Amino acid sequence: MERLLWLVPALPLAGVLFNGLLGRRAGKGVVSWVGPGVVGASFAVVAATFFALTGLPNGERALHQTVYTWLAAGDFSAEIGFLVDPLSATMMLVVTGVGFLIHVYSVGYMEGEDAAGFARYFTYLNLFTFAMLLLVMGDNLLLLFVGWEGVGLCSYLLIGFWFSDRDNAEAGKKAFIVNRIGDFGFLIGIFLVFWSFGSVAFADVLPDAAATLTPGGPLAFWICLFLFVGAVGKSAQIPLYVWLPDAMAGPTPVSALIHAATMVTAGVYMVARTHALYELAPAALAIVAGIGAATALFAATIGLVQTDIKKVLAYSTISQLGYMFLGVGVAAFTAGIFHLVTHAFFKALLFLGAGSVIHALHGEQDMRRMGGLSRMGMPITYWTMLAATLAISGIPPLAGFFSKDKILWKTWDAGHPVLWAIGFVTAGLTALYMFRLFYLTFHGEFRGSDEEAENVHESPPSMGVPLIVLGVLSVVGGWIGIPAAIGEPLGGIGNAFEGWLAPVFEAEVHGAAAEHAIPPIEYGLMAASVAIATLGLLGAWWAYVRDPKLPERLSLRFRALYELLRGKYWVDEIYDFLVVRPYRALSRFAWRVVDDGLIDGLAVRGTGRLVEFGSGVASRWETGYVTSYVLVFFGGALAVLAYYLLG
Amino acid sequence: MDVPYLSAILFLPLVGAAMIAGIPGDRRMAIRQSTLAVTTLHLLLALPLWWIYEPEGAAYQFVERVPWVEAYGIEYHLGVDGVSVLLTLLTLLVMPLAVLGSWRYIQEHVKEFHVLLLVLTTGMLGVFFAVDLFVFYVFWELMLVPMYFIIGIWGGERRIYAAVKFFLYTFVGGLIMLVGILALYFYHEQATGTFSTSLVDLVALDVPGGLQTWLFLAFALAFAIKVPMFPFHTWLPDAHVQAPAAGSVILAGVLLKMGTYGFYRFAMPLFPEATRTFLPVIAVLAVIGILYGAMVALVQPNVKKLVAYSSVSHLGFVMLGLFAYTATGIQGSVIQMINHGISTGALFFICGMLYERAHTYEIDRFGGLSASMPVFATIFMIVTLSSIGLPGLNGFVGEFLILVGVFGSHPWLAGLATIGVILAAYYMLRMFGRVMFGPVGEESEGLPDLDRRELAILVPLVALIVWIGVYPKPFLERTAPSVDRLLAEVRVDAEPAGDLLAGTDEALEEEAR
Amino acid sequence: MSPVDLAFWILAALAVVASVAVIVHRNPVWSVILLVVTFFAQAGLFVLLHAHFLAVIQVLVYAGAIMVLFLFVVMLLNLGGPRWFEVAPTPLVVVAVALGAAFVGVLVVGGLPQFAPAAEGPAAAIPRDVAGSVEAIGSALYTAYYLPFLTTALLLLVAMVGAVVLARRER
Amino acid sequence: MSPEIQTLLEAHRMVRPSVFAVLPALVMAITAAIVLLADLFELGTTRGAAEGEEGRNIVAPWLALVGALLGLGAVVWQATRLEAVAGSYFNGAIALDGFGVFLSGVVVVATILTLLLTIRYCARHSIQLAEYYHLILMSSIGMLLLVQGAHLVMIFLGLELMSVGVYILTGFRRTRLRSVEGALKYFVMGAFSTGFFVYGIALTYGATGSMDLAEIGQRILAGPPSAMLLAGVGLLIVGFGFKVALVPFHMWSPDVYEGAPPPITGFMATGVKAAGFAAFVRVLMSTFDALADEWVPVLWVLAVLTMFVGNVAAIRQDDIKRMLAYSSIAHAGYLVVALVAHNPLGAASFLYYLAAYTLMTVGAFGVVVVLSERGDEHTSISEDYAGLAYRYPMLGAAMAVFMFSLTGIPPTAGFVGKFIIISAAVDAGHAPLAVLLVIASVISAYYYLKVVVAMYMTSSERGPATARVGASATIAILIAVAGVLGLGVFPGEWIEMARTSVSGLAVGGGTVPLP
Amino acid sequence: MIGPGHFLTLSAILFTVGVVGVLTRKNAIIVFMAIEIMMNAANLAFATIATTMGDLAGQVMVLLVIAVAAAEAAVGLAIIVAMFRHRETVNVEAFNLMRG
Repeated sequence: MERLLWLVPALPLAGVLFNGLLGRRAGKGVVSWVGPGVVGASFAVVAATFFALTGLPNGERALHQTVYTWLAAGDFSAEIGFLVDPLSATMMLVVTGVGFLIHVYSVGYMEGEDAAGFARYFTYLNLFTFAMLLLVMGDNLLLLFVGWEGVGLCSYLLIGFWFSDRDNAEAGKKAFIVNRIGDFGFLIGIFLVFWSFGSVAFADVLPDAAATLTPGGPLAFWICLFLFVGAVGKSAQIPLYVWLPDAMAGPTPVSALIHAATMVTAGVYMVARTHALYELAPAALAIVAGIGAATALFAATIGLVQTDIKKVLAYSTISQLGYMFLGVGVAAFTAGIFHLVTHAFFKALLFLGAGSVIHALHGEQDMRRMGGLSRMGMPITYWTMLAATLAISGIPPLAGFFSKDKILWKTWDAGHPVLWAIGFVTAGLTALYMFRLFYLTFHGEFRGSDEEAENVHESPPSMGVPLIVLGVLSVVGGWIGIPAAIGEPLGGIGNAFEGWLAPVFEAEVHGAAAEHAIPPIEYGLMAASVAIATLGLLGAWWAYVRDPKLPERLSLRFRALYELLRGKYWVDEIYDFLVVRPYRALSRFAWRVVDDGLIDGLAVRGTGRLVEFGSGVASRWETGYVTSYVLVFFGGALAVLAYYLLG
Repeated sequence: MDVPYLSAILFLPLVGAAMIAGIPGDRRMAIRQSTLAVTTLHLLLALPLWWIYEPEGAAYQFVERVPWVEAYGIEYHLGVDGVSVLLTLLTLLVMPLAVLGSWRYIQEHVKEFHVLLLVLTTGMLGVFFAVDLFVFYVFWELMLVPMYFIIGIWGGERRIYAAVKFFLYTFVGGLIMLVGILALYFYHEQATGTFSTSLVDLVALDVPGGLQTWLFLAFALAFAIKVPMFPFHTWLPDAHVQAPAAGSVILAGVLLKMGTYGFYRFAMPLFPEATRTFLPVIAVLAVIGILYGAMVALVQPNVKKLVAYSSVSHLGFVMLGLFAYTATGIQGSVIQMINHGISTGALFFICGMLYERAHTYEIDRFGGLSASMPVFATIFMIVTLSSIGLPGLNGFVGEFLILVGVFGSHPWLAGLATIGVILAAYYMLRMFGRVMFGPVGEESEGLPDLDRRELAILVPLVALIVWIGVYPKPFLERTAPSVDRLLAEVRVDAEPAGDLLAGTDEALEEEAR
Repeated sequence: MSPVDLAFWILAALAVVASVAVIVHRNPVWSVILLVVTFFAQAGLFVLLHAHFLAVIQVLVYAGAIMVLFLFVVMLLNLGGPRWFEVAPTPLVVVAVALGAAFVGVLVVGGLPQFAPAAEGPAAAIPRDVAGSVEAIGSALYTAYYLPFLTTALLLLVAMVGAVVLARRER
Repeated sequence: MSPEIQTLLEAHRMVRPSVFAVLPALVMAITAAIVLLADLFELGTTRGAAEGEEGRNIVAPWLALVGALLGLGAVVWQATRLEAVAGSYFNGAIALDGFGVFLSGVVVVATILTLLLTIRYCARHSIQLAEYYHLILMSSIGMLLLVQGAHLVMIFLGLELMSVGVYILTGFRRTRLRSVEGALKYFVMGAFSTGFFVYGIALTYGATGSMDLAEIGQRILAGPPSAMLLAGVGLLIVGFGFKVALVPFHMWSPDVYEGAPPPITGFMATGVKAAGFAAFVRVLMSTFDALADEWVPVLWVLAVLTMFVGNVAAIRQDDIKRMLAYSSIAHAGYLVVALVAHNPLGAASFLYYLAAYTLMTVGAFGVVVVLSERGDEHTSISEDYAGLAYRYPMLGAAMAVFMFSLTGIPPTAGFVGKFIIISAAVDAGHAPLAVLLVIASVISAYYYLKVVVAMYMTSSERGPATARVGASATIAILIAVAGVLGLGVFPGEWIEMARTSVSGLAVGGGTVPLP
Repeated sequence: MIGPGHFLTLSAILFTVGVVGVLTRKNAIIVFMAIEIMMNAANLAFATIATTMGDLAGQVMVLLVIAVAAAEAAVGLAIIVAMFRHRETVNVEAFNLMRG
């Protein structure tokens, strides 16, 4: 199996080449098979790998393949090599599994494109899969970075897929550049790692971390902080989250795959992957947790008032990513990854469902022009959406409950009651805005035109099947990680997920030991979070089903707050004012004043003008009158003589 | 080696030029085809260098050494090291493409153009082959002339201004370097009693500090202008904007490398102490160049000018890497030289193709080209990404190695330079987006996609972009021993890896004390 | 004051006054005649220096030939003018005179009046009158200065040809 | 005959008169006489067709050319026998040495090229006269004597013979006001400077008691220089400075160059300047070698002034002759740098550069002459030279070569020349002067490029009509191009020749080994 | 006692008079005359030095300078005639077609 690891990324890459070079000529039919097919095949290999891995004794579950030495110059060396351990295997399963479903879904969703666009779409999507696999499989930080940038590129390309609309292209560009700001930190982190360890390979760095770095020392702190800057960019945390809502300009399956299920979680993966470093830098971990919690709450509040269905989901994603960082930030890496997985299921589903709705409404995304779709013949969409909404809201026994609850519990357990409180409030808000979305979309009166109403239809099977699969996963996906607090009373259902990842996070601070004694408070907290989720659910029902005028009244009542949220705290505007405009002004200054004015104008052309001026002077002396020539001559002669006789 | 291989490579274009000069001027197609044949043949002639050059072998290989001006101890002394081999091959690859790129662009004085192109080739190769400083200088100036004509005759509206500016700028630096060469030469005579302008002899000298400073400055000025380093760069935008496509390509692809190559091959080994003295200055200027070039590029309304300023930024990386004084950084620089030649060369070809279609370089007059030119869009995208430094493409390899290398010795500068990576994405993607995306612009209605000739130009470049990005090993391998040799010559022990503090500025300062 | 001294002062004064007059007179004819006076004075000075042959040549060639040529041209071109001296202190004149005074001053300060011969020539032992004779000069001119003397011939030929070419009537 | 006269005759006995020593001059003098006599007997003359039109002499040019070629032959002959015959002749009036022979060669080549260039020009402008060629030959003789002169009397006469001839040649197109104006200015300034020169000789003579260069050289070793000697040297510098047009004694040259017929301008810029410099160098570097500390600073200043004023003023010139006039002023400055270096290398570089300069300048004027053969003179760079390279591709290319050579771009003679001059300056410890030279060169590049720009990068409807270039001019320009490139690509032999040529000259102690 | 110093000083004065003449006068003929004065002054110096040191070279030089002066006078006057034919004047300031 180890020798075949390369196949995992190579299959999607083959798809890229085929779709990119021949796709347009091959036609949509072929592409619609090849595109998803390669990812499916890749999934199959991943599955085989997974089983190969499970076949190994716990603790030795790691496969490694070095393909070739990529960069070797001076002391620096980096290889193209793949490392599959339980953590990467989990990620690979998500990437190829969810990825495959979304590929399939896309076949239906993108059917309106012409052959060229269709091929282009699948080229990008395959390329994304390839890059994402590199990211999760890379055996060194640099290769991780390669995948990191690669997925960023695909994100750029796919957000701007419908490039003839200037806004889409701009959104893509924004995503790329904001990500680059994060990458700056990531790169510095890599440099620090290299100059500290002399290597960037995980196999060299992670086991040596404790020996090389002083625990709690500045170097460990800075390494982790810079790496986290990269994660902040990629995973859309404060303050670099601004690109993600705009990224909704891309086709909806793209939002599902890239901006919900996989790419944006890369930051979480990266922190988990380098947990050995983070454990040496508690201060950095605290920052991670703080940022995560803050982002979770912050994004959730914005999500409350958005009217664009995808924007709500986008803010929801940001918020959920915040949860994950909260989890890894309190060193509950397993919990973070667990939430990552369940989130991939239900958030992908939410997006796909939203896509289905949008598809049915021919591109309409404004929830104020939806409503009552539950009665208009979209059963699959409706039911799967409901499952996903319940899951994300943390209603047991759906997937979201287990993972979210685990994070909250670990936060509490790690001694961060404030962070727990933030997470707790956010859980309520999550239920509120998600059900707001759900009710606005599927319940109440249809608020679109009659013409639209007549055309509402259920999506084709290529879209429906992935919805169903994901729906099922949203429901049962959480059961792989049932906490001991529930599992044990139910007859000793073990936490399969935790056990699976244990070899990776063996050094996890709150290890298995804590699990043995189940503190009663865990149940209390669990109940509280279920309660607040239910409260949110009911609140949404009250405001959007029972008394639809309530939101308007509230918005008038708390006008300032409402405007603040509607305006998304005006963060984009503030950035524009504080960063973008000054930078552009400075650039223009550098060009016009420094370059044109000082360097070229004063120094370069000024010298030229000086010489020309001198030329004029010399020329004026040459009067044409021989008398003046004689005078100059005599003056010169006199000067020479005076030098000799007087000097 | 008994066969004067390098001489054959060096003078083949002159023979070709003489042949082409014999074709009647109105037989344009024949002239183009013959030049293409000559340049391709030339590439094939030199291609074996890739294999028969032995990286681990002698410092200079294929050496030819014949007395030239005996009275002065000047020799016709040629030889190549790993870096020259790569730059030579880059040059020879660019030339046939430049001919192809001029197929339609050049319609007037076709014969003169192609003759000059070939003469230019000889000038450029001479610079890369020269081991004797006099020979180096001769070729350094020689290549100025054809380039001056290429800009001045076939350039845009303000071509004369640009051509003269280009000429004067380079000429100033060159002449001051000449004085430096002579001072070094006489110092060698004083120290050893013999006259020589050979690099091999001069490197062996131990030039005293004060003199070294002045000489280094004389050399550095010439090279800094050519690179061009901030603040000696203002000739570049003018020259690039006005030059015809092929001219810009060669300018960016090869000529600018001569500055950095000059530092690598001459200034640094000849004046190791002065190099170290000025290291902070040059490194800081390089970083300023990186950031400043990126900033100014952002607000350019003209595609070519934007690319020109991006060159300032990219060459800043090369300089920074050279002055990292670590094997990693210098290797990165070397790769980055090649990369910049390929990527920026390709960008200028692309600018030329845009111009051939729309007759403008103004960014705002384009828009939405992706729709009508999908193949073009793909290639343009790849080249843009290469220029941004996306991993997997060539630009990343160079930039990353440079930054890693520099980080060891100057963490703060490396950090600042890394910001350049962000800025590059900003200006390149902004330009790309405006030209290729959005609603169809006024000049962009229904423009045809690439034809075969244009594909033939761009595909090899794209292939190289990917090759170096994915598998740079062959390139790195060929230059590593040369770079190590340079480091040995400049007598700086490579900083032990993993010792972070040893490489910080404070440590260097302490060492200076 | 010996007669020789007296003669020197008279001739020197005459030479200076006449030459100044040459350049300040407005009428070219008068200038030519005053120049002849200068040359005569100089011939007299040659006599004082025992350079008899030079004195004769001075009168013959300069006063006799060159000045006639000048006068001829003045007449030919009918260059009349007022018969008076005119010294207008224009800036140019002031500057010129100042520079001229500086020139003389520099030379005088530089030690011209303190001249003493640095070496003795071959004629040092010979009476000065003999050394200034035509035989003496001939003995040098046709031997040691043979080539320069021949060159003079070429020079005069060139001058002749040139004068002819330039002054010939236009076609 | 009195015994006193006998004594004098003894003292002035003729020493080493030799036809061989002056053979080139002699051959050309005889030819000059033949040219004049042939015209007298109406050999080859044709009368003007119409009343009042001047006749022409179609034999004179070729006679003169043969004479000059014979002169060249004589120079070569001298060169080949140099080792056996080197020494001073005619009581020290002239010296036969490598330096003189090398520069004789330069002068004669300049003469030959001028003759080749001028033939068609004269025919087209109705000055195909025997006198014209006679005067060229005579000036050339003056130059040869100047180059070889080892006695101030001889130098003075050579200078005058050369100058008087050139005064007349300048005004030779006497129906053209500019020509006459040029002659007037040249003459007034020339005669004026001759006064200073003669006075300088007088002072030198007074201070040292001799006018023989070798003797002077001996006598100044006796002690510190007297004020009179210094004044004499100063005035000699002024006199020579005028002939070779050093700032501030240069004022005549732009006007005169512009006014003179183009072939004569070329002749002035090369032959006259070379010969003037030859004597200048011989006097300063050889005779007044011991006084180097005195004259080096003065020449340093003059060099800088000359380079900068010449180059700076040239920038705004549109008349190519005027531009080349300023350019030749600037080049005189470069040559003075070689003098300032005051070492054997400097002397050698001086010779090499003079040869290179002569070739490229004569070539450039060749192109000017070709264009001014018809009708008007056509000397405006911006109009007459616009697009020239496309009307006359070969002429344009040649002009470009000359311009690049004047700028000092490899692989031309101008580059190598500048290289070795700079090397001499650096070697002599005058690195700042070398840098100033370099800066001046950069300024010069601007206006040389202007010509190239006009020829290649602009176009104009005006300008001279395209016509065939005459064979003789073609040959001359080709020789110049070949020379400029030949000296540039294979400079070794020539530098070697220059080096051995100066070995006879006692320069800078004469013992410093050459590279 | 009158010595060579007196003669030389006189020559310097005469030379300067000539120089001032050239500097101040516009009439070409007068300018030429002033130049003749300069030449003569030099001649006086030569003769003085020759006599004082008992050398013939100076005297020979005087002769040759006179010859040169004659030649120059001839050429110069011919030029004046030629220029007069163009402009009907001998004022040197009337000729400044070429300048700059």
